[in-house]
Amino acid sequence: MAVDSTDGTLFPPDSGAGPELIQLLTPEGERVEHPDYSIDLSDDEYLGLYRDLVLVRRFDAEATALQRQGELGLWASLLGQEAAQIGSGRALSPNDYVFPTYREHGVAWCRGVDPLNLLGMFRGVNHGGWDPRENNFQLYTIVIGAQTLHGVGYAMGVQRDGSDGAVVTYFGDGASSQGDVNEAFTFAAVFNAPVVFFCQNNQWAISEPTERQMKVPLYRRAAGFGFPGVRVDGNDVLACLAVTRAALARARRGEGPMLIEAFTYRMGAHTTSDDPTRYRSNAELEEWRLKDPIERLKSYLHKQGIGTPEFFAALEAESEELGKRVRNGVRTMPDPDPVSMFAHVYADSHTLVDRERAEFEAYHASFVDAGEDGH
Amino acid sequence: MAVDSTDGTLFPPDSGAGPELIQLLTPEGERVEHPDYSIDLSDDEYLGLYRDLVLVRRFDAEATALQRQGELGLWASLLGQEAAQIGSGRALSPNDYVFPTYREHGVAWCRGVDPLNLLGMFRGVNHGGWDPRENNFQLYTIVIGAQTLHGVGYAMGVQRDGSDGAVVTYFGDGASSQGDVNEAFTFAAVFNAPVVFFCQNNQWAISEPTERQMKVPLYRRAAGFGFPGVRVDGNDVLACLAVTRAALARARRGEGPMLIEAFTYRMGAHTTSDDPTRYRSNAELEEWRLKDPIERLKSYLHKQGIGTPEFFAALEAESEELGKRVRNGVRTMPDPDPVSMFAHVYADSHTLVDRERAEFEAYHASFVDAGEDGH
Amino acid sequence: MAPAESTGTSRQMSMVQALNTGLRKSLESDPKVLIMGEDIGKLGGVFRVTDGLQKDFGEDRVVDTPLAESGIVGTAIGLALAGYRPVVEIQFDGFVFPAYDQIVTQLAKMHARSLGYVKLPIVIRIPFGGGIGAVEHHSESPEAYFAHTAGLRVVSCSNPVDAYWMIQQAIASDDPVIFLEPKRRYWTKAEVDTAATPDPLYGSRVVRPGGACTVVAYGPMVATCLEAAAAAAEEGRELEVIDLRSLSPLDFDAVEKSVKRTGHLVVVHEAPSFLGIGAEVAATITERCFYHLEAPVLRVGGYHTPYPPSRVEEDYLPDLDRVLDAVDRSLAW
Amino acid sequence: MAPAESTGTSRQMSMVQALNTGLRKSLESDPKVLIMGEDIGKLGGVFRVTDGLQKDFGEDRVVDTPLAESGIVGTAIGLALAGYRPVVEIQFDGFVFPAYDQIVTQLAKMHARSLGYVKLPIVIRIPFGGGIGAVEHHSESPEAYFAHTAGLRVVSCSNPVDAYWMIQQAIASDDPVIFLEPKRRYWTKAEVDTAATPDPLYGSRVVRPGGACTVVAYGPMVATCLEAAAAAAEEGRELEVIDLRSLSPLDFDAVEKSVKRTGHLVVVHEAPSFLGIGAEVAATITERCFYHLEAPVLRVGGYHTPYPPSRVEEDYLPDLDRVLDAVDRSLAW
Ligand SMILES: Cc1ncc(C[n+]2csc(CCOP(=O)(O)OP(=O)(O)O)c2C)c(N)n1
Ligand SMILES: Cc1ncc(C[n+]2csc(CCOP(=O)(O)OP(=O)(O)O)c2C)c(N)n1
Ligand SMILES: [Mg+2]
Ligand SMILES: [Mg+2]
Repeated sequence: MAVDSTDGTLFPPDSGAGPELIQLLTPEGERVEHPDYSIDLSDDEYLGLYRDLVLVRRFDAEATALQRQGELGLWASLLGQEAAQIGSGRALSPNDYVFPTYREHGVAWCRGVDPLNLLGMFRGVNHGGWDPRENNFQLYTIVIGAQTLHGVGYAMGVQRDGSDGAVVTYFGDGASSQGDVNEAFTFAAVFNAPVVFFCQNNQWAISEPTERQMKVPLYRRAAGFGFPGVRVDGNDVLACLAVTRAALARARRGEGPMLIEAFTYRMGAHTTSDDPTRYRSNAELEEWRLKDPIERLKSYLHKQGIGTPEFFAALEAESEELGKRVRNGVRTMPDPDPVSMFAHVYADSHTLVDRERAEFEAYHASFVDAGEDGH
Repeated sequence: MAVDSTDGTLFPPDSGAGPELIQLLTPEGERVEHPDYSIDLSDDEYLGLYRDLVLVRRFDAEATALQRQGELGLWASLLGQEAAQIGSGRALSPNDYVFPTYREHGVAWCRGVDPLNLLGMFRGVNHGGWDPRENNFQLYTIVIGAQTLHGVGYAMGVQRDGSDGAVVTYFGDGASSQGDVNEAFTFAAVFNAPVVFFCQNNQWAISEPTERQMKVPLYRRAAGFGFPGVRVDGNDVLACLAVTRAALARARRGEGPMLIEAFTYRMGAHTTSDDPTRYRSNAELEEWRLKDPIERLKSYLHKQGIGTPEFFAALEAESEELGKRVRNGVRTMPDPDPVSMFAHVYADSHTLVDRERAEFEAYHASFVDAGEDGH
Repeated sequence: MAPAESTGTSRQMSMVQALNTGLRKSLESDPKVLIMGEDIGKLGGVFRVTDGLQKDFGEDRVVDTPLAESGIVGTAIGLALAGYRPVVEIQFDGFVFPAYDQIVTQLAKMHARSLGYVKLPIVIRIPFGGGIGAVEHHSESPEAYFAHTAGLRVVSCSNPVDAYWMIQQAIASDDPVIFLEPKRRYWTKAEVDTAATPDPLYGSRVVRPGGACTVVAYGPMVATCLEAAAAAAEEGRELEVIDLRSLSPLDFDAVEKSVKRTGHLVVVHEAPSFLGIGAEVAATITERCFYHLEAPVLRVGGYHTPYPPSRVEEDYLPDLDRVLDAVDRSLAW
Repeated sequence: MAPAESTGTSRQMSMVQALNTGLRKSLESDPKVLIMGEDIGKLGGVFRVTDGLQKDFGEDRVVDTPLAESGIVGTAIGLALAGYRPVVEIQFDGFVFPAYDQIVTQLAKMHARSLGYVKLPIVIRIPFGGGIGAVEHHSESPEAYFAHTAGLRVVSCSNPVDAYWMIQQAIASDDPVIFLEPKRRYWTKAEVDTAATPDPLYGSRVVRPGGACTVVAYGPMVATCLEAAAAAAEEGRELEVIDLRSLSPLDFDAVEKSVKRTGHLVVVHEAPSFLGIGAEVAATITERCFYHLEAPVLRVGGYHTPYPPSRVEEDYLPDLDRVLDAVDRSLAW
């Protein structure tokens, strides 16, 4: 018996199925209402969300395949989390700013970040390297939780500018244990910062289930820091959209931060380096497969007769096209010039870097001179 | 207007006077009952607590005086927090283990730590230097919040040993903002560790009021981590005793951690280096003076006729005696041998330290040889 | 820099006052400059470096933060992303470590990570070093931890004039700067001419010329080395004292030039010698001056121990005698 | 150590297997030994170093922790105070920094703070270094940050035999040990004789004798230097390769002895050269061997840049050619 059960009751895994779970679309594709969060979308908007979900999943599958083919060193799949990302991502206004982890490909998509930009770091040609200001989408952050503080700081800047932007910072269930995330809660609360904390509780932090990170559902933690927290069905794109919209509106009104726990599931491996069969059951996976975010919206669309066959065919083609573009883009992505590693260490010149670069160049030139390759 | 009030309502300072405040002895010295926390003490026990409070305050005043006289480099006074420390400290059993900050002189007293031991670091002859195992009282920790994790780890050890000990780890209102303290909450909750988090909310972290650290009362934070939190009148020694006893009993029963927020006030400067007139009002001080922890118990004793004139006279004498012992002890406390700085860097020998020590000794010997002093 | 004369633009300042005046000037000249830290508002910081600034610039620009160093640096990074130029105060050297992850993995690397798109013009001020009789964690010299980290710049002022200019230059820098303030020299006074033209931030300065032996120091040890040089001069030995001022980048060219003349080098700092700045100076200068050195580069530094209790700190800290002893050993090699 | 023969007590092991076997032995022989970290239980760690240990020793002794490095090290300190001997796994080099405060201000200082009353026999295992094609933060060499810190011991194994013994010795040590595992050598195999007598933990080892030039390395670079030595031998130059094994303390005596014979020294590591271990080796050895060195100590190391994207890491990492280039320069000085 594990020591963490000395009280005789290992606290049970969190099924997510409480009344607190905000849902607008059931796994069966039924629209339901929620007293606090409602949404009214046009057919085109429904189709827009569907398109996002499908394309993002396609992009993700393509990236996974590219990793298997050796074109990427690593890939962190968002499979299963499309609704949480598209729902929250589509709630954003252009002025808003996003602080992602390394898995927010769907949010990046909503921000208009070129999918190929995301792949650079996974291919190993850079560590990110896009201009965050272009789409108000910060670089991926790998150190767990670090970006939540950046998000709060950015939101403090927004306050000072008096602008109407707000911030969404993403993090995972595992990240909730990090000191940084909890410091971010404190700073956001104390400074009343216009920031939305969006946690994708995908039930796993690599091999560790959420019970290793928290004893009670995460959304409840917010209250103890002095701001609201809610749990939303993270596989329900409508609910994610509605709740994030509400949280952003609240932030814009100057009412401060809010925590959204999107209850979802990581259907794939943690990354392509991971082997989830070592630590989780197929049964669990099957259970979650029934809650698939795309299937439920598709089923709703079908039931409601939204979307023409042409729409779905065009989407299929667009999806193929995207896959091809990503494939080609990755395969032709050039390796960086080695000397570029010295280029951006500092904004201004730094004598040590300058000297080392010069030595590096001289050294490599010596091989060229000698007609041989240094490696 | 400060940015942290963009919502138009700077959240008001926390007066502490809510129904959640657990109190058994009013500032006027009236015994009141509390549905969840009751206590039944003999006259001797009442007098014992009174004696503790008086002696600890005396010790503290002596240390402040010694600092002014240049005998100590610094002193961190507990003035005003005696009840929180004696109440919680007297709830402990010998097997329990304490993880203090730098201000827990009253708790140290309850553990039987020689007051002179506490003064070494403030005099600058050591950084602590007592054996924590002697009284199950860990060394003072200066880095804010760090000790809370040590406390949780120790409690995890107690679990593994199957012993009946529990842990109390102290920290301040300011410390609640540190990542470490929140990580300690997570570890304690997840591992169901037998640890009591005892926060002395003395309203100030040096010059920063609690509104800089939290938006809602701290005791509420515990619920978000999955364990109970309560707020107790920190100037009420009976309530502090009762609540800490209950929390320890709970921990011993294997029911996991608990957070106690003792609502109290730092009557003195942060340390002797501080000048509180720069940041807080006399009015606030006067208000809290009316809630003095010793006066209220004294008034209760008088009303109840507990304690003979001889008892109070003897206590007065004991207090004088303690003062004298501390004074003499500090004044005769020897400076360390300089070479001792090399003595305990490692448990086993380390060639670099050995070499530097040898060089140090040779260097100093050269001055002796030359008949002059190195400094 | 030409010695300041007591003119209308010149006045006596302690290093604390010089820093305060420099911060004030930066706050005045750039509305994006912010100051953040613990107790820097009403209290003016535990050393009063920010005294009066919150009163004059408001709580939005001089921000008392929650007690969480990682949070301070992390939110400063966010503010910088939003176009601000935060100046962070860490209360004491020993309390920078909770922020170490944000400093090393985020602050230092963001510019490279973003291929230059993101600049983080953040200054982290740290009162550092010993000699003030303080308790544990209040007397440390963590500079090597930062200087070893690519992406950070590290500087230290040794006198009020530099303090005044260097803090403003650091704030104007588009790179993150670790700004180390020698707390035991906070109360040293000097004439500061606010109309003078400052030396570049990242260069060293010969603070006393001499031909017998080069002595290199920075921050608190510059004054100690100058005292040692004065004592040596009485014995007829002219030491050349160089104040490094910047540790990353480190002005090796100037040290090399001096050593090529003197043939002797002693490096002095409070931080432990093992893997301290002195090790790097010794390694690089030996490589550059191999045939000029008449003795190995000698180091005078702290020991491989935690900073000791204050009652023995005088025995830990390099002092005039230890500097002269090293010079003697070098000359006698 | 005498070369292991393939006997009953001897078998082929990768470094991962050797570490796993060593950890298992420590868990078996001392009930107070615990292992803590992220994903070390069912998963067996991302490199499988702890594979199967939770199954055999239970969740109380092989503990999957919350995702919080400061929490892991902080609670390990508490467990050590309660008499346990925790072995902490940090998942990758770049993720040790959230724990840096606990390591530097608590773990390293507790023994001195308590005047020796408190011992913290904690091992912090860190897979370190590059060469595996990983993303950011997964290829760093943070050893100087730890070696500069008094109170910590720092060691690194370079081969399965050392891995097997050194992890057990580190666990048996009463001081905190930072245990650096060269992740790119995890899958290198060697014959490990579990009945042999191990070398002392804190000593270096001459892994290839030679008279022309001393080459010092540790961890991942030992294999690289051995390759370089083999190549040099073909050209008739015998390099003496020393595996430092321990960085704190550092076995200067052995290096000194070698350099006094060869007159030449090259130090190789992946970590940035500036303020890296090589700087300290150069400074100390130059002081000790001033009249023996025929060239300055040369350093081959990483650059003063963040660890670069994996597609160019081969250009960042010291390799055979760079080692030989430095040897050539030394010999031609
Ligand atoms: C500080 C830090 N420690 C460890 C890691 C290694 N790591 C990468 S992802 C991960 C799990 C994260 O889990 P979670 O926060 O739930 O996000 P998810 O991957 O499930 O999206 C870990 C431990 C890291 N990146 N940063
Ligand atoms: C990590 C860290 N940062 C800063 C400090 C400097 N410091 C010492 S005490 C203190 C305030 C602590 O306030 P609180 O936690 O409320 O405890 P109190 O002093 O009121 O008892 C500060 C900022 C420190 N000791 N450690
Ligand atoms: Mg997760
Ligand atoms: Mg306080």
